Amino acid sequence: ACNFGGESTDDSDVGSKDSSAKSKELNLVIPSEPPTLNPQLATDSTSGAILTNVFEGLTRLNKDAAPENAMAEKIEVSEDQLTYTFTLRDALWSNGDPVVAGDFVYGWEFALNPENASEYASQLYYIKGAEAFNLGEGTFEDVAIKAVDEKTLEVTLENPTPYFLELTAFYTYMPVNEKVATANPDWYADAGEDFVTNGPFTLSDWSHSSNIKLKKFTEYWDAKSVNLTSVNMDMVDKENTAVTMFKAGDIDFLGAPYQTVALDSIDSFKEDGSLQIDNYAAIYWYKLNTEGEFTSNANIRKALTLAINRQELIDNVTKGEQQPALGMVPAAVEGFEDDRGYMKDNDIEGAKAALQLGMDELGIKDPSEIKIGLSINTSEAHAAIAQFVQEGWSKNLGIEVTIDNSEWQVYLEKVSALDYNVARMGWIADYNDAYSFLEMYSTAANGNNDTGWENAEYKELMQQSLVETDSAKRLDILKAAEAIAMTEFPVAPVYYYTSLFVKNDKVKDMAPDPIGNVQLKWVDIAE
Amino acid sequence: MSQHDQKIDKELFRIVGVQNEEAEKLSNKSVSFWKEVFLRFSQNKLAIIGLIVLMAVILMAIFVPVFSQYNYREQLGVYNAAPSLSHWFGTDDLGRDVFVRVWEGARISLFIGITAAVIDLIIGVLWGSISGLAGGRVDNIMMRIADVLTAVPYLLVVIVLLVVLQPGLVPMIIALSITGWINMARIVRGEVLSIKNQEYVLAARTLGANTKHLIIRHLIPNALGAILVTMTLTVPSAIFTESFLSYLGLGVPAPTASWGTMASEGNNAITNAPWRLLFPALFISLTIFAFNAVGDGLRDALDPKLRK
Amino acid sequence: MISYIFKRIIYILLALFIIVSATFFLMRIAPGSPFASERDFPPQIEERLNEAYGLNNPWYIQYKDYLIDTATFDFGESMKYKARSTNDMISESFPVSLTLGIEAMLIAVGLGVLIGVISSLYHNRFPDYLATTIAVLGISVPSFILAGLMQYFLAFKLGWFPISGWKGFIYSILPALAIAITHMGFIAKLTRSSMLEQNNSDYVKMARAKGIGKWTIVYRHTLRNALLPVVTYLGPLTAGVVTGSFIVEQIFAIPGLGKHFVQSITNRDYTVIMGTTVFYSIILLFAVLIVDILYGIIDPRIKLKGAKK
Amino acid sequence: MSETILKVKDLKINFKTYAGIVQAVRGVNFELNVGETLAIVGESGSGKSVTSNALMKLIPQPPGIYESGEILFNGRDLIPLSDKEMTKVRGNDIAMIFQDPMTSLNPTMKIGRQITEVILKHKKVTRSDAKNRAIELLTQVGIPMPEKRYNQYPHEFSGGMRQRVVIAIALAADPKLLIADEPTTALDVTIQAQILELMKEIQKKSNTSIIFITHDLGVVANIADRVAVMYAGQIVEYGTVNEIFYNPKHPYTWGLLGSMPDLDNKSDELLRTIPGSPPDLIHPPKGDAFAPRNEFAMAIDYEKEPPMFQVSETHFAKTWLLHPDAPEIPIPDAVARRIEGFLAKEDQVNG
Amino acid sequence: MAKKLVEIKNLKQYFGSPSNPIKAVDGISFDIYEGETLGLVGESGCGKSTTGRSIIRLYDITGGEVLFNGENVHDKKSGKDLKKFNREMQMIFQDPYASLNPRMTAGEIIAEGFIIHGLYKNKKERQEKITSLLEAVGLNKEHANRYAHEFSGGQRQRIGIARALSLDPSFIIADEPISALDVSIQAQVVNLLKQIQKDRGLTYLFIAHDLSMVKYISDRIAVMYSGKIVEVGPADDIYNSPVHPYTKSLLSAIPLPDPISETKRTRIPYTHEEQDETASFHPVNDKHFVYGTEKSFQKWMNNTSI
Ligand SMILES: Nc1ncnc2c1ncn2[C@@H]1O[C@H](COP(=O)(O)OP(=O)(O)OP(=O)(O)O)[C@@H](O)[C@H]1O
Ligand SMILES: Nc1ncnc2c1ncn2[C@@H]1O[C@H](COP(=O)(O)OP(=O)(O)OP(=O)(O)O)[C@@H](O)[C@H]1O
Ligand SMILES: [Mg+2]
Ligand SMILES: [Mg+2]
Repeated sequence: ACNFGGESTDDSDVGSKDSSAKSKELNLVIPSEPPTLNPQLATDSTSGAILTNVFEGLTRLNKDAAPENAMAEKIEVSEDQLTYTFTLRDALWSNGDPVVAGDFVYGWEFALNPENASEYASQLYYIKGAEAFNLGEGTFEDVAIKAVDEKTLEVTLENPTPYFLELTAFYTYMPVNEKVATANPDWYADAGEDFVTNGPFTLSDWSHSSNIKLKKFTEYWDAKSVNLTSVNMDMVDKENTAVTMFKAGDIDFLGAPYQTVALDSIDSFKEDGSLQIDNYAAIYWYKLNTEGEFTSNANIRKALTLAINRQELIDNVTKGEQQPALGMVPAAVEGFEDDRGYMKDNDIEGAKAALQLGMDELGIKDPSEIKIGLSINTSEAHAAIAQFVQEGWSKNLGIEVTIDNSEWQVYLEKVSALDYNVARMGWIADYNDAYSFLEMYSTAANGNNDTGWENAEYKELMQQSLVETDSAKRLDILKAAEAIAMTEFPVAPVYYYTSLFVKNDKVKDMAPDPIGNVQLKWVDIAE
Repeated sequence: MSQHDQKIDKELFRIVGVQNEEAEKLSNKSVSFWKEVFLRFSQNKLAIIGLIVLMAVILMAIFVPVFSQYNYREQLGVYNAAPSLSHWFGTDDLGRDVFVRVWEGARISLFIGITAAVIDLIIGVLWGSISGLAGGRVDNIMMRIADVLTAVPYLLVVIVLLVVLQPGLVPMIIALSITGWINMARIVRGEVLSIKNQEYVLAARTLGANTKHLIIRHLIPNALGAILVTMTLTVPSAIFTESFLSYLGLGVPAPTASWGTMASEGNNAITNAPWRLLFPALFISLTIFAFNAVGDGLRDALDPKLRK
Repeated sequence: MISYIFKRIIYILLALFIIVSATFFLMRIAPGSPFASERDFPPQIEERLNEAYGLNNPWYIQYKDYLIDTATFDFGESMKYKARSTNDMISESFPVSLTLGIEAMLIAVGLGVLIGVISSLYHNRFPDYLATTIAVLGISVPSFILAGLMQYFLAFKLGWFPISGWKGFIYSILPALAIAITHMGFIAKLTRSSMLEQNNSDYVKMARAKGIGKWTIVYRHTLRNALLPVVTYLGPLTAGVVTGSFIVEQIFAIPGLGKHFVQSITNRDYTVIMGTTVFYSIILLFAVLIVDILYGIIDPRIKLKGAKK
Repeated sequence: MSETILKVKDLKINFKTYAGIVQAVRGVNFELNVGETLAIVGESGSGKSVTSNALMKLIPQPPGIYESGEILFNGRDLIPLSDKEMTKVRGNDIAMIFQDPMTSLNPTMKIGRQITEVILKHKKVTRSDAKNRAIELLTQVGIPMPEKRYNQYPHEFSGGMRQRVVIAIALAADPKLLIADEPTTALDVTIQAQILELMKEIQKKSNTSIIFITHDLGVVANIADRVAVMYAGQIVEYGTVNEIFYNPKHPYTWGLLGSMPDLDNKSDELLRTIPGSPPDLIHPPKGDAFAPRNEFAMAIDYEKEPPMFQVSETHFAKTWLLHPDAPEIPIPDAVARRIEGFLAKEDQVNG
Repeated sequence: MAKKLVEIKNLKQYFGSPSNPIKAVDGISFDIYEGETLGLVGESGCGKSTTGRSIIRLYDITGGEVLFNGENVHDKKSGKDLKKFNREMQMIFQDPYASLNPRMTAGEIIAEGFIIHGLYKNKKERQEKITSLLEAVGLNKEHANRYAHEFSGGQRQRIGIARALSLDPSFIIADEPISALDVSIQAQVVNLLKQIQKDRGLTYLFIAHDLSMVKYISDRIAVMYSGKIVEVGPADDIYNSPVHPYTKSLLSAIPLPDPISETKRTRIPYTHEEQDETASFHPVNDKHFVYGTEKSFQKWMNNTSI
């Protein structure tokens, strides 16, 4: 054998046994090579899981996903909730440079500059002038981001955005060391001198497709809160392998975004009591094509939505103690903890009634004439859920359901072309707010709508929610919108996700927050 | 070199000459070609076991789904139950009876395996025999085409195929046949190269036989042994490729499942419900084993070299 | 000889051209795009992305670009992994797959030939049955199942091997075995039948008549001749094995090339698709060429024919 | 009287096949003296090759079975020897030349190595000694430029030269007995003549005993001292070459002699033939195996196997026609005429 | 004088690359007369089989022409013409094992020509024809359903002959039809060939290296050496008074079943003398020709006693 890439062992690894008092190493797996570690270009949770630990934005979400000041020492919000003034603390980049307001401006401009074609630039659209600039209709001068001085950053928003400080913790909002990045535009391609970060950890090693190592950044402003000395992340594609590694003690934590607890292993983790379950602001739903042959009928859509035995599905198939989704906004979202009473789970009577109505409207005699295609992208879990739902629909409603699975890319194309009847999708909030779950249905043209559904009233309510500054009122507006959607059913909610994870008992303070982030900053390993 | 001296009836020493009326009697009388093949085959224990297994699997695939008290898609509410008297092979994650699903899956896997093998056979044999028979430039070009086909990314081809066709058995078979025949073509070509200079082929040519006649009457029958063995290898590879193609959405839609898909799903359940892996995998292996044994047995039985 | 190789290389270039063309057009027909994601982004941005990667050029310009890329062996940056060049991705992962592949080939060929030889020497006797059964079993157990079982039992339950990763020789044993077993079965069967054929030949009888022992005959006489058909099989096989096996790499979390073949396609990462395809094609076509040349070395009779060509 | 080197007693070899047990050799007895050549003739399938392979224990087991018999080589029975012990006999004491020079050399091994292999195996010599010996052997069998040829592969040799190489290999360890199984059948007449001359020359030099198998009576006449005629797994006539050719007793031998055209044959008369085809050795016929093809068959031939009748001290034949009670059957005309012709030619020359 | 059935004019058949050809047949010319048997002898590899196969179009010839009944065989292009020609000219092969398809019954083998030419579509008629052919070669109709491997070598060769006869050809090329057969069987086949020739008025090109058989069966003999015909003439002339040294050498090498004369026989070795372009056929008498330059011919004639 001549080439085993990972053989280069770090000095810190050697003899770590006896010096374990000092070195605390956490072993994790991530499902794949992160597509990019440029905060402004990243779009996926794997990249995000690393970025949030090596970079730091103006704010950082705490264990409850509430924003705390991070790079910003002080934040002033104007009366109209449109202007934010951030005063930066004295923090250093990993190369010793001070973090300045210009680094934020640089990063944000980078994201918005159409030249860079950042796919997540829309995360910055809340800032005044950002959307126009990004879409090539304005200039950066018109974007309301200003470095007042080295330590002061001033941002003006388009609308009052109650969750803006959550957004500033998101990776697209993270700063980039301007000096380094302008000198080497490919600074983010590899770990090394140019990969300059300001977060609790530095990227000490990145062997592509194989492994990533983080090291505690000793000059981090809050270094005393950081307990881990290093984090080792192997890239393990296969869920089952990750489970085996966890069971063998090779890794200390398993659960998104550090791979997921495989469906088939849930039982055994439940049995030995190690499975932990947290709320998660995310939903699994079936989109219903409002332009489909049968699904164009709202009553049929209603029948389909009602005739899902969510609780049994959760208990036996998904098994993660998810909550039956009887609305569009997960219970993990503030203000939506309680059921809004739009429907009952597994309401077969209601479903049959709706079906009959729908059939009358369509002039159909026999339910078996209704042929529904249930589209999924290929995955064992989606297939299991789809088969469960399929069986329920055909048994209870007597309609004919076929499952149509396709490869991911093909699937995306099908769904956005409305080439389906029923299609599964998931939605995870980038920020813990109901708007994230409702916004996409405001117009049929919205790229994330994919159902062809549109409702003037709904649209109006969404507009209102944007400008409403009173949070209680705003909540009501959003609930009213949700209620409209839940009478016309552009989607059939299935369940609200939970975060499932297992961890080594020695690992302390490691758990996903409601939007699925796992902050390594506070994690500790007990002796 | 001893000299016996016994009393022998003098009467016996009368010349009777060639007594056998039929001078042109055949030496070994009874054994016809196919009978000999059969005899030789039936002496091969491994092959016979293979044949029995194969027949059993086919019969089970035909009858179990018909007579079983469960339906392959019926969700019985007992999830991931271990094998028991009521569910011989246990149940799966959706509470379906694995026993009936295995045999339902056998129908698909066997159908796909055998159909793909037959199509590969037809294309491969034609391609290989034409290439081998034509020789020279034609041969070279045909073989290079095969090389090129193996190098073009298969996955991409299948995805494109999916654009054109609806998922189901037909596109699955087409996808399997795109490159499946190449191996067969290579083998047949090799055989043809050695057969085509045999004197009986020359004899047919002097009788005025055209290419078609040569291929059908001479080349294929004599390459049969090699063809059969290759075919028995095509079946398993088609069964495996099928599970991969199902993953891309090309195969039969759920809840119908082939052995391949059941096994690859079961592979993840190895710790919590091992029977979901064990039974499909067992029957895949058993069937492939049987195909191999039967193929080898047939090859040996057909091999003219082993005969005299 | 030189002119023969030269001629073959011309063929290889021609084949590459066809492969690149076919792959290019397939990529264009296949639905999806490297930038498609669950979360939509504005069409203007997509436009920009397409522009940045030359995807909104007319097809013949793109086609020309790929041909030039192929000619210069520079496939550009991956569309999925930002700022990563296709060439880097290949050159980082290929050594891993190569190491694993060579190890697997050694196991497959070594064991396969050994099993084949034993079963031919004891034709129709117990060792033959045993060896044949092992070979057929090797063929009948799908490698993904085998890999899963080995990982679970040998690595996890018994702890003899690490579960996954690529950090030293011990890490390579299980994946190499998983790759090797099926091929081992084939090689064993192939070796057996060609050894049997050789054993029936006159020169083996002659060697026996010389008083040479059984095993000496094998390694001195028959094996070399019997390996000819095996070598033909090995050419394309080696090309396939050293460029990685997706499933085994996935199960054992090995940073090999195999996954790029599959993932570049599922990601519609056009540059990487083209890069890996060309890379694989070159290895495959040269493997076939090397086999042909090797044939001439193993079998001196072929040389004449080659020269005559 | 020279000493006997090989004595074969009641050798019976069977093969187990799918169709049944083939009784390939059914009780063969003969002796061979030092420096003598025994030719075994007989048609295809009569057991010539099986007999000769049996002498070296080269019959594959299974399917072959040594049913009974003894092979006494210099007084030692070879049959009970293990394969390992046999390797010391093979190539060293007994050497063999096979029929087809095109296939009996390993195509991928240099000629030189194929020769030295035997020498190194059986003689305690160095590699260079072996090489010198090999080159000497190549010279001896008449291959020009042996040093160059030493490093060539079989395909670079013509058929005749290959057969010479095979002979060189056979002679490499100075065997006492050389078994040649149809060594010239695949060669054309000119080369056949050369090979025969070569073998005789070698025999004269080193006093080797030779068993020469052929179905060409011309070749037998050329090389043999003694002849065994085989039919259906048995020796049916055995004698000196002159006895067999000028005084054949067995009707099968008559048939053989009669079916050859001689160069004086009138071309408008048909050749004498032996009608029918050889018997099935799985179910050998009762009585005399040749009876169904024998125009002089007697009733007893269909009943009882004939014993070996002694014609002269050296001449034996296995036919009931030699029984005192049997009718006097003259040698068939055509054969008789031919023999007369030969003898007359002799007389002419002598006279 | 009988009519010329086949005329071979300067036939050339090269193999391999044009730059370095193997001249298997290198410009030979001879005629075959209707009803005769022409024997073709020569050492192994001298091009006998190639000659036969070139005549019957198994190879595309390199040069020269083959006239059959005055028509150029290799010119024929249309399928119909070809088939007509196939029915006139047939071949018997050397190896009775390799020349019969092991997967076919004797009946199928014989009927193969009927299928190809669409003859005797009526099943009964075809059966009768097969039976009559089998009987013509001394087999009977029960043999029709047997597979090749069930027959002995001689019987197989007879099936090969029946196949060659199936289309009622007028000319048969027999490429060493007996050299793979047993002594006792050779005679059967040779007798059969002679018999059929007599019955059907066939013309043979009989290829062999066994001079004694050739002498027996042939009216005329052509001796070939290294792609060229070196001597051609009536069988007796060639045998009794050979002129070319190669012919002499060949004759001297034939072993006779006569031990006494064998002990005295001396082989005449042959060393090839390259003939230059002036070489041509020189008549020894009106039927006997020798190929060589004028000078060599004179020399050879002086060494020959006629
Ligand atoms: N391995 C074998 N298995 C079965 N039968 C065999 C085997 N070897 C030889 N025989 C049978 O033994 C008989 C004698 O064969 P043998 O080869 O000795 O004949 P032969 O006289 O040498 O013929 P030939 O002139 O063709 O060489 C034949 O009937 C043959 O079929
Ligand atoms: N298809 C071919 N390709 C190349 N060379 C060939 C081919 N066929 C024959 N030859 C060569 O042509 C020469 C004449 O061969 P041919 O078979 O005609 O000889 P022959 O006189 O029939 O010999 P034999 O008595 O052995 O049958 C030989 O040197 C042979 O190697
Ligand atoms: Mg023999
Ligand atoms: Mg020939």
